[in-house]
Amino acid sequence: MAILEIRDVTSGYGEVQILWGAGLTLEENKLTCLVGANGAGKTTLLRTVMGLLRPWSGSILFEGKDFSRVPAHTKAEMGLVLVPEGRQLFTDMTVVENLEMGATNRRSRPKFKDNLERVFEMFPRMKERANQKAGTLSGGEQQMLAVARGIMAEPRVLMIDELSLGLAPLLVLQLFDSLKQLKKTGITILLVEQNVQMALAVSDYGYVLSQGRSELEGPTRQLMDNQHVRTAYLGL
Amino acid sequence: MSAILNVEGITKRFGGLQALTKVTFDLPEGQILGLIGPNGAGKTTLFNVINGIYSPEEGRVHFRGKDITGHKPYHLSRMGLARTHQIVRPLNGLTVRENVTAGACFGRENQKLGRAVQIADEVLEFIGLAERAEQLASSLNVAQKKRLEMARALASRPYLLLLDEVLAGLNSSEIDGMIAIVRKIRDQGVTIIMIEHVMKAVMNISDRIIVLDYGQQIAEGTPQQVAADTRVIEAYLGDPKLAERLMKEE
Amino acid sequence: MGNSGLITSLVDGVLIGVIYGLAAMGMTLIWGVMSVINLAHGSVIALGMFGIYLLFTSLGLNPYLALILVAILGLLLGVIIYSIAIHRVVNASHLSTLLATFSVNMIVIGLGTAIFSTSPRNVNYSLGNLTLGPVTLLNARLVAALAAVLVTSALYLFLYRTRLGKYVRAVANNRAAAELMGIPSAQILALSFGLGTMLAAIAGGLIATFFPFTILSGGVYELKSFVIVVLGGLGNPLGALAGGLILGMLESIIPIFLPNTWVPVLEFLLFVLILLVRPSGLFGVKK
Amino acid sequence: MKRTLFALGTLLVLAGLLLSACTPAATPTPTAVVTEAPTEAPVATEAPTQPPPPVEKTAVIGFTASLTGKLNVESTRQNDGLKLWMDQVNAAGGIPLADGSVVKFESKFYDDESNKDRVQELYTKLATEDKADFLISPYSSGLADAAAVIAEQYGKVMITTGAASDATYKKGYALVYQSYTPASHYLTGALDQLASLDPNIKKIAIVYENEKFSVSVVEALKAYAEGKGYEIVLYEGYDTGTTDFGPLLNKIAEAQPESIMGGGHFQDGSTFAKQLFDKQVAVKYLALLVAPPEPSFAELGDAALGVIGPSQWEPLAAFTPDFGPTGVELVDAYTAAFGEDPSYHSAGGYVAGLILQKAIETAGSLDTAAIKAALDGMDMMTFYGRIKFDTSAEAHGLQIGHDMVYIQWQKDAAGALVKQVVWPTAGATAPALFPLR
Amino acid sequence: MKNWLNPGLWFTLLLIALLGIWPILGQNAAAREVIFTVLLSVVFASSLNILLGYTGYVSFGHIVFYGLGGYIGMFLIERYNVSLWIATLAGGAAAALLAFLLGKAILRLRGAYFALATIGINEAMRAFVNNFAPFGGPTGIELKFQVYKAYGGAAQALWLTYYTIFALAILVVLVSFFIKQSKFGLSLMAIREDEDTAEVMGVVTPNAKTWAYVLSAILPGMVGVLFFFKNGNVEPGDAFRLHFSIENLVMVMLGGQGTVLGPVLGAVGYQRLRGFLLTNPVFKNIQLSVAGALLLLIVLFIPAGAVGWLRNRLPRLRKVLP
Repeated sequence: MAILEIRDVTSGYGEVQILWGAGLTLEENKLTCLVGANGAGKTTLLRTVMGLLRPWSGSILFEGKDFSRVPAHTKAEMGLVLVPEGRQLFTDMTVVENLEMGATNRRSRPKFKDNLERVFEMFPRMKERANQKAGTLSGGEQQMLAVARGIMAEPRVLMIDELSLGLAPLLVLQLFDSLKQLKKTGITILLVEQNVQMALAVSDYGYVLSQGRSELEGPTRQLMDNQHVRTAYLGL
Repeated sequence: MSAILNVEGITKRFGGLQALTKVTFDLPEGQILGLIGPNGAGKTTLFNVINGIYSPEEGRVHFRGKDITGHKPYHLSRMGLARTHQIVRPLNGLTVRENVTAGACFGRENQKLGRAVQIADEVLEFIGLAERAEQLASSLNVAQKKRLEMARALASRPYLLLLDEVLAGLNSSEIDGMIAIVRKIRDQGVTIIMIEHVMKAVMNISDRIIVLDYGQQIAEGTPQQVAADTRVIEAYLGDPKLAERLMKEE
Repeated sequence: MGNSGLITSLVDGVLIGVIYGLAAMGMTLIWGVMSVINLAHGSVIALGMFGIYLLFTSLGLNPYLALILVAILGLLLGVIIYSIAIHRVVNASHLSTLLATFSVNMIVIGLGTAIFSTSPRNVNYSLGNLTLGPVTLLNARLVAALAAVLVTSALYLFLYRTRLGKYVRAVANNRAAAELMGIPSAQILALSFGLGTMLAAIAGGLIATFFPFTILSGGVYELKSFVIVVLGGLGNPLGALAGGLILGMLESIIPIFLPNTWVPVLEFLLFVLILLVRPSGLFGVKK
Repeated sequence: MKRTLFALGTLLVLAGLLLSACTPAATPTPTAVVTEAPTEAPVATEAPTQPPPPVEKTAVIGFTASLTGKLNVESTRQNDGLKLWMDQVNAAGGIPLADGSVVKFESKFYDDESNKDRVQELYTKLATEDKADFLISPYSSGLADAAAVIAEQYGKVMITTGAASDATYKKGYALVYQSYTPASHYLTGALDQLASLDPNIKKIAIVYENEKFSVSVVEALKAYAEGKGYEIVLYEGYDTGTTDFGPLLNKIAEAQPESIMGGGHFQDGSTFAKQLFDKQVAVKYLALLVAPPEPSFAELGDAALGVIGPSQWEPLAAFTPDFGPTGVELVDAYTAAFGEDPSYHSAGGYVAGLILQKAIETAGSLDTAAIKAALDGMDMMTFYGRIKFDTSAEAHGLQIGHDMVYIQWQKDAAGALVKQVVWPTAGATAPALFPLR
Repeated sequence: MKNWLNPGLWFTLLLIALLGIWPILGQNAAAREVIFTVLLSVVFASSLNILLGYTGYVSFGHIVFYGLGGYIGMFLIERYNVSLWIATLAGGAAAALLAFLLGKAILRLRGAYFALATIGINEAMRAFVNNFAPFGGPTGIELKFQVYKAYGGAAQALWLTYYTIFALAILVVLVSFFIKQSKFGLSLMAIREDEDTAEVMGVVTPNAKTWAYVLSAILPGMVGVLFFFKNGNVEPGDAFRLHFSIENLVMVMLGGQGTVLGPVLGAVGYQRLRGFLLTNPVFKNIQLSVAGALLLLIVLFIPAGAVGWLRNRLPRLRKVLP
C-alpha cells in the first residue's frame, strides 16, 4: 500500500521554480531512493513534502489523504520525519539530548526508553558517546546521530537527505548497512543520495530526478543496469 | 605556454578534518581546468586556499610566478585573480550595474569610477544582463544571479577566473548559454578553473580535469582519461565493490 | 591594606558578584537563544526592584515571598514584550532588535518616572548582621547571594534536566533543526525572553532588599551586565555567574590599589580587550 | 523626463510638509499656565487699595524643570516651592508698581530631562518666543550654568536656585543671582561644629561623589580642614550612581577616621549612610551632603540616626523675617498645597520668587536695570535666612548673606526619628548627639 | 559632473538651507536655538550614517568622538586661549585620530560585537576623563563669560557658532553625497552588503572601514566643540552620554540608513518630534514613553526609514533620492 504519494508537484524559492512536475510513490515498509544530479531538485522535493516549502501545484497524499497544506510541525506529529542535509544537529547538546530532541512528538515520547535502546543497539558508537557533545563527534558519527535522531521520532516515513555526504567509504558502508537493518524493522524510508551505486544497492525501488522532473523509475536492479542512469550522472 | 598557476603540495586541516592533502598541479595559461569530485571532497576549500581566504598548513601557491601563499583576497584580486561562489553572493542592496562596477573598480585594473561604469555596461551586455542593469541584485532569479557573479568577476579583467559551480541549478538551455559564455571568456585569453557537477558540460569544455576525493587528487588528465579511470567511477558513482557487499548480505 | 581588609573585600566581592552575575544572566540567556542584545534589561531590573517595594510597602508582603510573585510577573512581562516588540524583528538586523528593545526601555522608563518619580526608595526590612572575625556581613546580602546561587542552580536544572529547558537549548543551538523536530520555536523564543526578563526582575528584587534604588537604577546593572556577559561568554548563562564573580572581585580589589573611580576605566578597558582577544568569553571555546 | 518631473514633484511636496512641520509658529505650543485656585495662605503683600481697579500686567517667569531624569525629585520640590509663591502673590492681587499698575505672574516651563542638551534651546525659547520677563534656573549647577549664558545674553535677570557651585558666579555674569549658599560653605560649618564638640578629633575621611557640585564642596572643605590642622586620612571620590560602597567602606575602615564628611546627592548619600551602618564602621561624626535634610532620609531607620547634614533651610530654623512669610506659615501653606513637608529645595524655589518679588517692589517697575539695582542693593531677612549678593566684579551675584544650618536625625521621646537643628548653636533646637557610634 | 545635477542632492541642500536661513532672516534667537539643535543632529546623524548606513557597522558609542572633540576644543580655548576656529578643527582632528587608532583594533569585530565594543570604549573614556585632572576631572572645563568678548559678546558668539554649524551641515551633506557617489563609497557599500565578498572582489576592507570610521568621527568631534563652547562648560556626563548616541542612531534609522537625505530627514523629524512632545502639555509628563512607542512602531513597521520606504514604494525615486 502506498503510504505517501507525490503527484506532479511544482515548487521553488521566491520566483525561482525548481520543481517542474515531480512525482513519486512510497510503498509501506519499503526503502525507496531518489537519485539525481546536484541541483536536480531532490532537496527541494523533500522540503516541499515536509511542508517547509509550499507546493505551487500538484498534491501530496499521506495514507490517501491530501496533506499538502499541512504545516511542518503537524506533519512531524503525524510521523513524517526528515533527516536533513548537513545533519543539522544540536552541536552544543549531548548525543542523548539530541536523541531526546528527536522524540518530541506525542507518539514517540512514551517510547523514548525503548527507542533509545534500539538506537544504541543499531549504533553502538552512539552509546559510547552518549554524553559527549554532538559537535565533537566525527563526521560519520554525526551522520549516524542524525539518522538515529530521526528514528527516535517513531517515524511512519523517514526521509533522509544525502546520507553519505562527505563520509569515508567504510563509514558509508556502515551507514547503509544500518539502513538495511532499519528497513527490516518496518519503517518506510525515502533516501536521497548522490552515491547512486550504493543507494540503488540497498533500495527496493528508485526514482531518478532530473531538472525538477521525475525522469525515470523502477525496481533498483533494473535501474542499476540502465545505461541512461550512468550517462545522466557521469556524462559519458 | 607558461603556467599561470602552480599549486605545490597544499595541505589544509580544519580541526581534525583533513580537507586537502598535498594537492599539486600546474595550470598553463589559457586553459580550462575542470575540478570535480564528490561533495565534501575539498574543491571549494582548494579555491579558498588559492584566493587567500584560507592559508594552507603546508605547500605554496604561485600565481604568475609570484608566491601568493597567505596573501589576502583583496591583494589577489588586484593581481588578477577573480572568483564566483558556489552559493551566489550578490551585493543584494546594490543594483546590478553597481555590483559589476564594483568588480571593475577593485579588480586588476583598479579603474576609476567613470571608466568602471563603462566596463560594467560592456560586461553586462556581453553576459546578457544589460536590460536589468538598474534592478536591485536581490530581485534577480538564480540563473541571473549566477550570471551577475560571472559579470562581476569578469569586470575585474582577471588573468585567472575561479568558477564554483556556475551551472548548478540552471536548466538545460541556461546551461548551454552559460557554457557558451565560459568558452567566450576563455577565448579572450582568461585562464579558468571550474568546479562543476554537470558532467556533460565539464567533460565538453575542459582541457584538463582534476578529480578530488577526500582532499586527495585521485586522478588528473584529459576528460577521456578521467572518465575511464576506475577510481573516479568509484568515487563518483560509489564503490561497486561495497555496493556488491551490501547486496550480498541480503 | 592588611589581611583582614583584603578578606573583607574579597567576601564583599563574592557576595555582590553573584548578584551581578544573576543580573547579567537574563541578558546572556536572551542573547544565546535569539542573538538579541536586550537594552530594556536595565529597566526590567528596576521594575523588579519596584515590584518588591510595592508588594512590601503596600501589601506588607515579606520581600522574599514577594520575590516569587515578582518572578512570575517578570516572566509574563517578558513574554508580552517579546510578542509585541521583538517577534517581528527577531530575524532582522542587530540594529532593528537593538532599537526595538531600546524603545521598550524608553517606554518603561518614561512611564516609571511618571508614576514613581525618580525619588529613591528603600525596602526597610532588616535581617540583621553577621560578624565573623574581621568580616561584618549584612544578612540580607548573604541571603540574596544564596538566592542568586539557588536561582542559578534552578536555571541550570531547568536547562539541562527538563524537556522544556532542553527545547530552549535546542532552539538556541539550531532553530531550523528544532523546527524540523516539531519544537514550536516561536513559543520557545517567547518563553526564553520571558525567562531572561524573569531573571532580571529577580536580580532587581534581590538588590532592592539591601540597596536603595530609583526607577533609573537598572542602568548601572545593565552596563555591568554587558561586561559580565562578555567576560562569561555571550550566550552562556552559567558563564555569567563566573563573570559576575570576577567583576565583583575586581570591584572590591582594584580600590585597594587605586582610587575607587578608576574601577570603571579598568572594567571597560578589560571588556573591550576581551571582546578583541577572546570574543567567546574567558570560558568559551576559542574559535 | 516625465519620471524625473514626477520625482521632483514628490520631493517638493515632501519639502513642503517637512517645513510646515518645522515651523514652531505653526505648531500650537500651549504652555503650562499656572492658574490654580488661590490658597488660603498668608499673603506677602498688602492688597492694593480698592477702587479704581488698577491696570493689571502679567509678568512671565520662565524656567525648565526636570520632569524626567535623575534630578526629577529635587527639581519637582523646587518647582512646587516656586509655584506656591506665585499662587500666593497672584491670589493677593499681585505686586503694585510705581505707575499704579499691578503685576501678576504666570510661569512657563519645559522638561529639561535632567540633561544639558536642550537647556539652551529651551531658555532661548523662554527668553524670546515666550517673552519671559524673568528666569529661574533649572535645578543643579551644571544645567544652571548653561542657562546662565542665555539669560545673560538676552538681558534677563535670572535667580538661580538649587545651583550652589561657586564657579557659575565667577564667570563674569551681571544678571545672575544666587539664592543658595555657595557650595564652598556647605561643609565648613560641620568642621566648626566638630571642633566645638571634641577638639581632640583630628582624623577625617572625606569621601564624595565624583561630580561637579560635590567636588567643589569637598575641595573647599579640604582646604579649610587642612588650614585648621586636621589630618585627612582618606580623600576619595566615588562615581555617580554607585550603589555598592563595599570597597570604599573597607578602605575607610582601614584608614580608621574619627569623622567622615562628604557625600553627594540623595541616592548615593542615603545608600552610603545605610551601608556604613550595616557594616558597623565605627565613626564619631558623620556629615553628608544633600541626603540627610530630605524627609525621606528617615526611611533608613536606625542607619539615619545621628547623621548630620547641611541644609539651606529647615522648617525649625526660627528666623524673624522682615519680608515674606515666617517659616511656620510657609510650612503650613506648603503642606496644605502639596500634602508633604517642604524640603530645602522647596524653600529654595519659594525664596527665588520672594527675591524677585522684593526686587520688583523696590524697583517699582519691571525694568531690568532697575531690578538689577534693587538686587545689588538687597539685604533682607526672610524665613529662609539672610539674603545678600556679592556685587564685586569677580563674583557678582554670589550669595553672601545666607548661611547653612546643620541638622541631625535624632530620636524623640516616642522613639521616632526627627530632624533637629544642631548647628549653629544660636539656631539649634537640640544638642548634638555625639559621638555617633 | 552629472553628479552635480542630482535633484536629491539639491533637495537635501535646499532643505538644510531653508531650515538654516529661517532664523537668520528674522534674527530670531529662539528659532536659532531650535535649528541649532536640529543641525547638530543633522551633522551627527549624517556622519554616523557613513559608518552605519554605508558601511553597515553599528556604532553605539559614537558619542565618544563628540565628547573627546568637545573636550580637546574646550581645553585649548580655556587653557591656551585658542580661537574657536582652531579649537573646532582640533576637536575634529582629535576625533579623527582616535577613530583611526580605534578602527585598527575594533573594526575587526562584526555585528553586535562591534556595537558592544563601541559602548565599552565610550564608557571607558567617560570614566577616564572623570579621573583626568588636566580636563578638570568631574568638574570639567568652564569658560569665563569674557571668552565671548573676542567674538563680539555672547549674543554674537552664539550666532557665530550657529553659522558654523550651518556650514558644517551643508558640508556634511556634500561629503555624504560625494562619498556615496564615489569609488570609496562603492567599496563601503560592498562591505555593508557582504564583507567577505567585498574582500574577494578586491576591496581592501581594513583600510576602507578605517577611513569610513575616521570620516564619520571628524564632524561629530567638531560639533562637540561648538556645542560646549556655546554652553560655556563641559562635564564628562554630558560629553559622553550614551543615550545621545543612541538617539542619533534612531534618527538615521528613522530617515533611512544608507541614504543622503535619510539622516537629515530623520534628524529634523526626530528633534522636532521630541521638541513638540517636550513642550506639549498633554505629553510632556510621558513624553519619553510616547517617543518610545512611536519609535517602536517605526522599527517594527517601517524598518527602512522614511526615505527607504519611499524608495521601495516608488522605485523611480531611487535614482533621484541618493
